[in-house]
Amino acid sequence: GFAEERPPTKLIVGLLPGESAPTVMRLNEPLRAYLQDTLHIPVEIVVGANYAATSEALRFGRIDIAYLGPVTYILQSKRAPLEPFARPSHAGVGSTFQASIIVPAGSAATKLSDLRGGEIAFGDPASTSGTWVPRWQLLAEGLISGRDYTMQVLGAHDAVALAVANRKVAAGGISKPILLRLLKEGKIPADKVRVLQDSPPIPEYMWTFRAGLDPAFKAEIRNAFLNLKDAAALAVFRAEAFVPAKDSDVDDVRRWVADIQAVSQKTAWAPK
Amino acid sequence: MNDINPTPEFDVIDTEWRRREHLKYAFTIGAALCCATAFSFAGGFEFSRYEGAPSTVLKLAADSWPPDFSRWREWGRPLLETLATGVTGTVLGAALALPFAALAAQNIGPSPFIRQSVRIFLNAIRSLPGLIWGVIFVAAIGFGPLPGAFALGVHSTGMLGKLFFEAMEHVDPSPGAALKAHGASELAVFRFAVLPQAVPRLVDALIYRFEHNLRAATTLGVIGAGGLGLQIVTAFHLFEYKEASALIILLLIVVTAVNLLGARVRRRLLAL
Amino acid sequence: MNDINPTPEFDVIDTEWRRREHLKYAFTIGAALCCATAFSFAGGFEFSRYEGAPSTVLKLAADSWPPDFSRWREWGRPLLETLATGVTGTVLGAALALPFAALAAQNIGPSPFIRQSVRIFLNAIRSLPGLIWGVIFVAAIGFGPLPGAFALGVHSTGMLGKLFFEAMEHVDPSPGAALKAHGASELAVFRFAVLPQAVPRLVDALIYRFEHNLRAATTLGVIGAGGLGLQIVTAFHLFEYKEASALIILLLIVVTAVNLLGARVRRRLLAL
Amino acid sequence: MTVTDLSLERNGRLILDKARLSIDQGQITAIVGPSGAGKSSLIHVLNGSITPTSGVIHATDLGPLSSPTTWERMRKRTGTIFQGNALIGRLPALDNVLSGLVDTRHPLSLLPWSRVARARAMDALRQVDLLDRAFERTENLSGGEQQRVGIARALARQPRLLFADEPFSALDRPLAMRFCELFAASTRETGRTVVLVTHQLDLARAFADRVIGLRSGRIAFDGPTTLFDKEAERYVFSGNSNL
Amino acid sequence: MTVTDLSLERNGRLILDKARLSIDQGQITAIVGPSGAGKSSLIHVLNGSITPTSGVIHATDLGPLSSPTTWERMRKRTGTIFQGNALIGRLPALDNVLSGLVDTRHPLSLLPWSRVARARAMDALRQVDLLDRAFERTENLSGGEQQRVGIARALARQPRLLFADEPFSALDRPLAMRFCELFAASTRETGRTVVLVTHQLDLARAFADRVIGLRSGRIAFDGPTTLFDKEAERYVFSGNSNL
Ligand SMILES: Nc1ncnc2c1ncn2[C@@H]1O[C@H](COP(=O)(O)OP(=O)(O)OP(=O)(O)O)[C@@H](O)[C@H]1O
Ligand SMILES: Nc1ncnc2c1ncn2[C@@H]1O[C@H](COP(=O)(O)OP(=O)(O)OP(=O)(O)O)[C@@H](O)[C@H]1O
Ligand SMILES: [Mg+2]
Ligand SMILES: [Mg+2]
Repeated sequence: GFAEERPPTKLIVGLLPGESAPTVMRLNEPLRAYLQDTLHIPVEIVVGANYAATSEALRFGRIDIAYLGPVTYILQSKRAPLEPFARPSHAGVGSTFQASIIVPAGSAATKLSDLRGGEIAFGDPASTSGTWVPRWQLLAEGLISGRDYTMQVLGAHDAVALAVANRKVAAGGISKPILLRLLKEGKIPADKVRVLQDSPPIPEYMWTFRAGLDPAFKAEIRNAFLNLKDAAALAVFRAEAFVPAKDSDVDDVRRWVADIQAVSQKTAWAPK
Repeated sequence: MNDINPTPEFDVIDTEWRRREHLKYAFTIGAALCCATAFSFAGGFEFSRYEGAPSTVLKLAADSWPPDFSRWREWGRPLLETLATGVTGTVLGAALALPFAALAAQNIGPSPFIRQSVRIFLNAIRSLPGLIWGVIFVAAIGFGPLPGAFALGVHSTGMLGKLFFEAMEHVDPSPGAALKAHGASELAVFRFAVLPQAVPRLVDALIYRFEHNLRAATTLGVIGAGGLGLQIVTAFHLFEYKEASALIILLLIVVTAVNLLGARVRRRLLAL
Repeated sequence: MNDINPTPEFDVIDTEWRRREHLKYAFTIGAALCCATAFSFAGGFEFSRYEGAPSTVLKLAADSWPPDFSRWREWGRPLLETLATGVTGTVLGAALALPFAALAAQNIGPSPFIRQSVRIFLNAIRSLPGLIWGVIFVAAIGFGPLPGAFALGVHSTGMLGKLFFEAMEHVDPSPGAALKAHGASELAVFRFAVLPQAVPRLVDALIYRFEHNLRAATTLGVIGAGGLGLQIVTAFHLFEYKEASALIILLLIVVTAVNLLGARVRRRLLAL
Repeated sequence: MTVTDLSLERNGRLILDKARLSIDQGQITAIVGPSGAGKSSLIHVLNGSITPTSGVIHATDLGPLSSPTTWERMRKRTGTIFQGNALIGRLPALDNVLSGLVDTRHPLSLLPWSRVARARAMDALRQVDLLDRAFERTENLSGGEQQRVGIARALARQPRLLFADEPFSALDRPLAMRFCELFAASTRETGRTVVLVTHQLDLARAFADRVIGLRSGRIAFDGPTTLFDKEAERYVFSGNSNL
Repeated sequence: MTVTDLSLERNGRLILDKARLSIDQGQITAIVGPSGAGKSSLIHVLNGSITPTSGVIHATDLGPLSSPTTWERMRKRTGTIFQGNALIGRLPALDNVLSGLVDTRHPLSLLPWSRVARARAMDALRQVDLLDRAFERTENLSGGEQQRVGIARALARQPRLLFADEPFSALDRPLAMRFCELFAASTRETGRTVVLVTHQLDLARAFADRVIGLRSGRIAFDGPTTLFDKEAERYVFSGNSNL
């Protein structure tokens, strides 16, 4: 029961780190300052590296808005009336990003079906681009986890990239933006990994309200995001702008998840 | 008591007694203040934060009830993996910890320099989080229970080393002194006086650590070491609390069994 | 020795002695076999896996050298948070653990039923991984050091409860029996005979756990509890090994300082 | 205090075998017997540290000691000097003596020991010549000094009934004599009952009113000291109880 | 064995003060003195458990005991019975006795104790009448029985030099006599040197060849037993050393 209707005196924003937490806070300082100026209340950013912690905090009202990945949102919105309201839009591709299935540079595989019988590494079990979308890509080629390949859950994108680069696995699923960043920064030598297949466009992460926020206040926040022009604030999200988001934006992902669940009841994780 | 004739000596002793008593109170108050400062720095005195906390915990508990054992058939192998990881890690750790502890204990170690070096070494390997040891070993020898076992082994060396040398330092020195007076070498004193006295505590520490390692697989599961831990974290990250609670109950049963078995081994075999 | 005339009794005792010796050897061999089985199940005997392992570890070590302290200015607050979390968590845990331990110890507890119940309760709160406690408290009271402190507190209760009751069980029973013969209640025996004897070990366990909690922030950092742990894990995930190693050295220094301080407190204050 | 048909078994060993004895109030009763005869076990049964396998202990004014409450009242008035001292080595001598007064304070009280308790403890330490070592860690004291701390702990209680299990084994002769005289004076003056286990038969003969001889867990002699002659002694100590 | 100007300080207390004494080979030397005089400390210095603050210990055939090697050779031939027993309570009596022979085996050997060691330990246990309790946990034994295990551990070494620190304090008279006779026999037959600390002056008078009286860390008497008369005794024990 979050029937609280009075406007809060403070906005708490939950983020997941792509950098170390203080860096995330520092990078997002323009966004925080902008929100504080626009909303005329104090704004605080908290960073949790764990999907479960952030989304549970949102569900129980310990944070007011959070930036959630599609799968996290889908799972959590079954249990709490969350409301997505904005997502970043990128130059050229719109409001989407991609996952990739990568193989060691020397791998003989040329198509996904060549991975049959091998070990494939994935990131966090709740990660959209690190686990669910790559699994769906494989499924689309008829490869089912546990039957046609062995799932190795490594918990993080970087671990997947490292495992593939060191030829510890036949392939790995990873978020494409993260892969590109790792390559650009030289964290993973470019000659060690090769992209086997990119995924179809995935709906972007969504800014999501917790349940029970005052509607007028929600409108203020939504407008603040949609009208955000500050280049520094947007750059952190590699975005041109924030565009409106709604629940049905992630229907594609819902379908993919359902597809995986349909075939994987026995052979791998099957959420009910 | 009217039957006691105080002598002037009594006053001297009573003054000293009160001085010591005051010292104790002062220390207690000082320590309490330290704790209160830490608590307040952590935000523990912002009582508004506790609002809704009990209901949240209850809600989460309700979400986890009843535990869902429907997939128990799939837990056999992870359970075995966890046991194998735990046993191997603990045995490796104990085997390495014993000589280090002997070098680090004040009452047996060969020299203060070696003692301090070994202690710092033990501190150092403890300072690397188990998770990072896990990543290192996954990188070095690939996935599965083995890197987990090694990570636990190294980390356990640091921990058990400390627990062991403390247990050794606490033994009654007189039997050791007796052996020494009878021409026993340092090593013989260690084996025939310190070790036999310390053994019940060493076994306690070992069981404690074994139990810890069984549960630590929870953290390590995520980095590709598998076992029950991965199951728990996955269930938790996907908000399958009913299944997570079933897994935790399974873990509790295993842990309790280990403790009972340990107690029995101690009673039976060490009583010999 | 030609100076000893064996009596028939010697043979009886020698036979019994050999029986006990054989039992010990048999137990040792049995235990060794168990360990070998576990090791082999974990894949430890697949020697091909160790190929390249040393070079990988060396490579990782080289990547971490020299430690990069350039961002030390940003570590002040996380360090303080870690200390506050660690102190609070440990104190909470110890305060709760002490009464539970008194109920669980064989030589003081009021009844076997209560003893066993308390032990199972302690096992149960230990069985929930620290990470999950973290998520629960984040959901209950929001982000920051406080949920971390509570998570550590609850988990420490389980751990310290066990260490404490073992320390209490190991004290010399005779001073307690003396008090009891002098009309002291169970509680008085606990306070005036068991506790004073156990105190050095309780302090050991406390320092051990404090140190553990300082490092456990590593795990808890992930759920947004802040502190050095989050810094280390994110630095590690971002392949900033040089920074990670600097942070670990910082942690090592803190841990060593805590141990030295603890040793001094023990020597000085407990010698009173 | 009378005891009927007391038997005690520990770890399958019969240690006391239907012992029947009585202890007279205001007197010194010496318990003697070979090593391992069961003297310490008897003391432990009498002061309530061990529950006997069978048999009843009857206190003169409390009746049979069967319920916890009667035991509690009994314990209030007894003090025991333990063989092996049963002290806490890391605590100062004074704290060990104070711990003998623990039944006078609430176990959870955070207040320091009362003035009265302190005075009593210091007085007891003075009686055993250790007042100047009051703050020494007990484990740093010599064997005889530790034994005297154990004596002081019992004396501080000013008990009406004093069990002393080999209280002088590590003391020199003059000290032992002094304590014997102290015990004798307290029985005369305050009517204290003393049960003294000792291997020093000459002390027993000189100070005890009554001698009980134990042999392999059985009462082998029970009578006034005057009747405990060389022959009785030989009988009690004939053959080691273990063989 | 001669000792010159031996001083010992512990925790800021002067415990032995320029003690100068000699111990004759093949004889029984009794060390007597009030409780806390420093007798145990002297034994610990003589057997090398404590390093004295100053002073030199000179063994008849090894010269001054200054280097670790001379100490090692010295320790090989000595056995000590400790006041307080210094046993490991959770181990069986036999194991505690065997531990006296630990210098006969390699500390890392995984082999069981040799036949010879076992025979020696059993023989020692037999001498103290505890062979039937060989597998009893030592802490379950009575005070006197534990003391006898301590005696057995020293006897099993068949030492040429035996230090005995109040070895009979918890034993009954017949047993104490027996051990005294055993000691006397071994000095006669094998030339064993015995240093006996005891509060039982009659035993010292009956069996010792020489008496050393300690008082507050100083040698107050040193001479043949015949010269240790009542007056010498009074002098050594006059006034408690602590006061
Ligand atoms: N570690 C120590 N620190 C301080 N004082 C000590 C220490 N060890 C012994 N003493 C003191 O030194 C003195 C001599 O001790 P020692 O044990 O040698 O006496 P002793 O002659 O054997 O007495 P007893 O007959 O009572 O056994 C005692 O007063 C004792 O309190
Ligand atoms: N817990 C126990 N388990 C088995 N046997 C025990 C236990 N406690 C005591 N005994 C045995 O009971 C017998 C009597 O012990 P007790 O301590 O009463 O003897 P004691 O007469 O006081 O002897 P001492 O003069 O040597 O102190 C001894 O043989 C002893 O070994
Ligand atoms: Mg006894
Ligand atoms: Mg002594």
